[in-house]
Amino acid sequence: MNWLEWVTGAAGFLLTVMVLSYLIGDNVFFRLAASIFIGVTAGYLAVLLIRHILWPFLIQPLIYEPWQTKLWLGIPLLLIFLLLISQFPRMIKLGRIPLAYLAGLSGGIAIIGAVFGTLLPQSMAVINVFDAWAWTESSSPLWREMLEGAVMLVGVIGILSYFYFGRKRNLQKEKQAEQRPAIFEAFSQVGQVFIGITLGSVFASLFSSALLALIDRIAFIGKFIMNLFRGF
Amino acid sequence: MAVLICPECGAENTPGDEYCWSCRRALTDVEPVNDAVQDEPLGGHLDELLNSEEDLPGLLHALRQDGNIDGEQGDAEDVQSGEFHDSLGQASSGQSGREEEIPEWLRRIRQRAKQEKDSIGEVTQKISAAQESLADEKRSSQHESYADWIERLHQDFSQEQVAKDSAEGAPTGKAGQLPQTEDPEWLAKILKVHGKSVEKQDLDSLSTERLGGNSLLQWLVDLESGKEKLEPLSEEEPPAAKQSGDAVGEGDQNERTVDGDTTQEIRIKKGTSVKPVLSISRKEQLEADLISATIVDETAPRAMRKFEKPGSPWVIRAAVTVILITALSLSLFSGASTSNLSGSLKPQHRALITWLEQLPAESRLLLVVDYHAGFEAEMALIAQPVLSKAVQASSEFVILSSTESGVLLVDRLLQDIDGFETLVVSNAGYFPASNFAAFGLGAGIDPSWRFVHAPDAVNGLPQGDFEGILVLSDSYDGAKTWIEQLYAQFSEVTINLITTAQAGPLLLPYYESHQLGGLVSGLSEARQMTAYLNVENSTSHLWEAYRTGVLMMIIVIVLGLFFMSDHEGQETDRSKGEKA
Amino acid sequence: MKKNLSVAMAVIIGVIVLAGYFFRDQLGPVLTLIIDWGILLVSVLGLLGIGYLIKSHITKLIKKEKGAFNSVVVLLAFISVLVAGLILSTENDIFQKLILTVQIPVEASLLGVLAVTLMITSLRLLRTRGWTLMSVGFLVSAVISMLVDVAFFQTEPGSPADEILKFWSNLPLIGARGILLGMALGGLLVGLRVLLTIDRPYGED
Amino acid sequence: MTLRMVGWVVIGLAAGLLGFLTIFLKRGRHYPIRTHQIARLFSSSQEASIERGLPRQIVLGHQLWSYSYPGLGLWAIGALPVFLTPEASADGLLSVLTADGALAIMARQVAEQTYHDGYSPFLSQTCAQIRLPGLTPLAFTAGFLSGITRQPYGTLSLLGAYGPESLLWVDAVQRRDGMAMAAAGTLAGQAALYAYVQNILIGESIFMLPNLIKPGYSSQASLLTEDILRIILIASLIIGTMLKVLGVL
Repeated sequence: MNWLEWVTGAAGFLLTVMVLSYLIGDNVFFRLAASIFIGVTAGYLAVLLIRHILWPFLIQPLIYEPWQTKLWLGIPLLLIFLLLISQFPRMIKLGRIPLAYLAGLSGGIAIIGAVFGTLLPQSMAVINVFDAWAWTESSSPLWREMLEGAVMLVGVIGILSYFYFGRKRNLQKEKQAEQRPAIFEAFSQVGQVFIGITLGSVFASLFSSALLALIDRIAFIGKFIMNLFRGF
Repeated sequence: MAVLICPECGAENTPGDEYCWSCRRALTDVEPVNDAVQDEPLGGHLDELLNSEEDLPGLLHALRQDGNIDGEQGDAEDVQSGEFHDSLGQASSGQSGREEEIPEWLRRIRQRAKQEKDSIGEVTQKISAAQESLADEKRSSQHESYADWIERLHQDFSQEQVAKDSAEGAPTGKAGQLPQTEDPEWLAKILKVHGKSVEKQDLDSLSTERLGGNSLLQWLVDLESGKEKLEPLSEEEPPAAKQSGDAVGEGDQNERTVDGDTTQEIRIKKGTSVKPVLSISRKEQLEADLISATIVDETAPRAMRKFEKPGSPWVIRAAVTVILITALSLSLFSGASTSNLSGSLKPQHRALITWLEQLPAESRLLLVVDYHAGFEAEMALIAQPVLSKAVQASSEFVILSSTESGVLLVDRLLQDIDGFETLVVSNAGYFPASNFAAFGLGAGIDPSWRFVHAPDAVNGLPQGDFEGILVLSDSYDGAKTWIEQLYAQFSEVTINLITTAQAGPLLLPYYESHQLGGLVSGLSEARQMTAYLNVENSTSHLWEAYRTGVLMMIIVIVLGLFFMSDHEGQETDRSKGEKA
Repeated sequence: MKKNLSVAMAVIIGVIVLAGYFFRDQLGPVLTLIIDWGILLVSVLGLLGIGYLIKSHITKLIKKEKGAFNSVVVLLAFISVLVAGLILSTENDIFQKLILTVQIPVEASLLGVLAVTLMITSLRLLRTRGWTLMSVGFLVSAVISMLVDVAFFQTEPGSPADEILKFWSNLPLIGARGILLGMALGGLLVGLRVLLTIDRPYGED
Repeated sequence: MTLRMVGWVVIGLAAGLLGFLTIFLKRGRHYPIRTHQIARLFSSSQEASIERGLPRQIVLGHQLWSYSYPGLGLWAIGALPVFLTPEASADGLLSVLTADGALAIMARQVAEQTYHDGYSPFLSQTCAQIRLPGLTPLAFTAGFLSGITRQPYGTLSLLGAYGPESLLWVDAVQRRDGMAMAAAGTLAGQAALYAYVQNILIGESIFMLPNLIKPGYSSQASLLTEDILRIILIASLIIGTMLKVLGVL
């Protein structure tokens, strides 16, 4: 193990023990490790933004590109200038124009992303489960394909009903103010089960990844201690 | 001395201040208030006391009820009492010689009473004036009798009256005599109440023996301090009494009084209290509500909800931590043998293996790195078998990263694979997932759509033909983003996905809809891949510990079913929530 | 005047993005330009965000608030990595080792702490949620997924057990699809509220 | 009619419905929304925290733009004014946290504007503070856990796109007698918090939150629009599957 590996190994060991000490309780060591991590990550991100985006796509064109290209960068430079001077308390209102640009852009992207990125593809995926031609081609028995399709449709409709916002009309009891109209309330019971199943499955896979990280850290500590003893 | 009174918070500021020292309000539009005290002879205010049309019984009634003086009376007084206050205010704000004895709080109340036109201000101001005058009188001379006082009053009054009449051209009586003026009705009433019946005509021949050497002001103060009792005036029956008959319950009242009837005696049973029905005007009700709203009873139990301590008790937390780490350590370092691998390869695994086996020599692959440093260990376990096969058949890797340390992580990952040295690795740049992916970089934007001379601001997706794309991701969101982006841009190229367990369960449909060539996620699937690719078995020593951890979690969930399922958490909060 | 300018800016940019996706061939270049400028703006905002982080630690240091020592550590780490990164570049080996030596242990350990917290959380599930259809579904699904993950069930291909397991592995997807469809509807409305100036998340009231 | 045309019809229909219903509900009409206990528990906790002078924090998530959850970051910024009431931000103990620079700067503008609506700048200079504990999800977690003091905590409100690491924030808050309220988050974030946080809104229910806390005609209009689009979506799924089975689609 050369000296660089030894140093990085020792640093990793110390940081691992300091962060895992949070399981005992919030302590000074954990805060120290967290501070080092925050500083390093912020510094590295700043380097990435400068080297990979701002330098090649904003500063370099301003220096080396012809004036026509510089002209195209006029508007972004103005927006960036407004953004920077809006950091002074007295000029805060100037920051609204670049942020309005960003909000409009985000709004447009949200609409396009919602409709063309999720709404249509997911709807078509539900409908395509009922592809009779594909059923005949599939290796699984027909009853299972039809069952899967029916369960998919009922499940999706149940979940959409679970999220229904409108309230049940003409309430008898105050408790009913949390209920949906009758038909949506019925379907939402089905939807609840499917939401629970999805969240449970994601919870299990989440635990798997986190568990593997914990096992890796324990293995690393064990290996380092053994190397330490082997070293003397 | 003039002062600036801040209209916002009432604080006094020295003239010339731009802002109030207390609440920083601008004082530019505030007029300085003259706080100067003029010397006035002591007697001056006393004749004004007598002279004012003040209805003293009204004051007494107010003292008794400790409430408001009736609205209509109050208005009548406001005008009159205005000057009255000023004079008293000046007098009570202290003769020049006594300013320092009068406490600060009293001077501030009087100052405020001059500003505030509410009933409380008036009463406060009159009581304090009465007390002040009494104190002055005691200090100035002990032996002066009441008669000398009245005598001096008359002389002052006549001089002033003569001066006023000459100004108005009115007929004046003989010098030194009180012009026949209508004597104040209030004085007659007080004297009657005081048990001394005095005929109106004899008012001038008032003498001290009939008043029994007892001064009016002394009586006023005693009344206020409760030593004197005020007997109700006989002819003025309090209106409330008439109505009380109605207010009393049926059982207690023998005969019901009807308007226009002769008055009937109402026998009231012992112990029944006749509840006086207060006739309160709307304005008074609003003021009373305002006062009760502002004075909040600090001691009342507050409706704040003490949250039940939802965090698990420290003991359970420590127990779970110690047991889990001990179990994992034991299974890691005990060198337990790996159970033989069985179970069938899933279709998506088989497709990935087939793709690796059919990779042409010298192929060019695109590697998309979308995982963070925390998942480095898991990704190494899952991706190593696949990459070791891919490296053998490839000549160039183009790396594109969408997480900060993506490029660093994949360099570290490839260094552990033999044959990596011969590989050409080029870095296609950093694509912050949220920036680029959100723009549908690949989904329908043609890279050629660009104005002439317009500079790039985006790393365009690397061009050229690839034999395959490998996406290494640690979350469902990142994987979904890159699958849809790359499928739109490179629909003819096979896209394979290597993800951590966390991303796995929801990505299967992309394989079934043929957007994905192959998919492997999580340690258990990686073990099966390793076995079939017969790559050096790097997952075995972790597998036992992983199984132990997962089985412990299942046990904990089942324990939670039985021991922790008393669901008072939600009920208590709801019941408390109802109360709050 | 400034208020209408920013409202108008938001509406115009939003409409251009929608039009750019609709009339791709005619407005493609305009769309690309607007997106490029947006990326530059977001990158500058990222740098400003780093500025906020550093400024808060400097303020903590100047005011000598509690935890000022940690702020010193953050500032030292930040400056050293920034200078090293700008001088050595990100491809440098030593620079890469410096970054990964800190990031991997801390992030992996935080995930390890998350694993223990997830285990404690699963103890409290019923106490928090009570016996509802959703919590029962959650529990059953979590237990079965873990058992399948550790190959507890060994099934022969094509056997009924295998078919049931395949059917079961599709169920989480139904829930995900329903949730994503719902969130897409919400996302659509959020975007429209900005374009119709109902919401003005740029500081206008 | 291609899928793209269907998409534009949906966008046009949604825009028209939203515009019309906003005007329709503005004239005093009311669309009854179902209640949820989260609003009552949140406001009682908020009051208790303000009275006891406990810190209150709002997390806006990690991403302004998210491909998988379009509009989630924008929604968090749009919902922020509901939480920044003058009373809540006057004592200087309310702070807004995020890991994204764009979200931070937009939050600052919104906080400054909502604050000036309620208070004159002369009275008090403090409004909600904007802070970035860290710039990646796990760096944000490290910054949050080391930034939280050992004193009792008030209320933590989670909005926007955040991952499963949010479980560590909530655990730290609840150990200090604080109350956490979670809306939104990625699927993994919601799965992690579901078992631990009592006041959680799953999936699309998050869009009810602004109306639950501060009812208004404009939020009711978008909830009504969403319900109408939902019914149309359910109907089209049923019709689509029938046509698919018959081989028409």
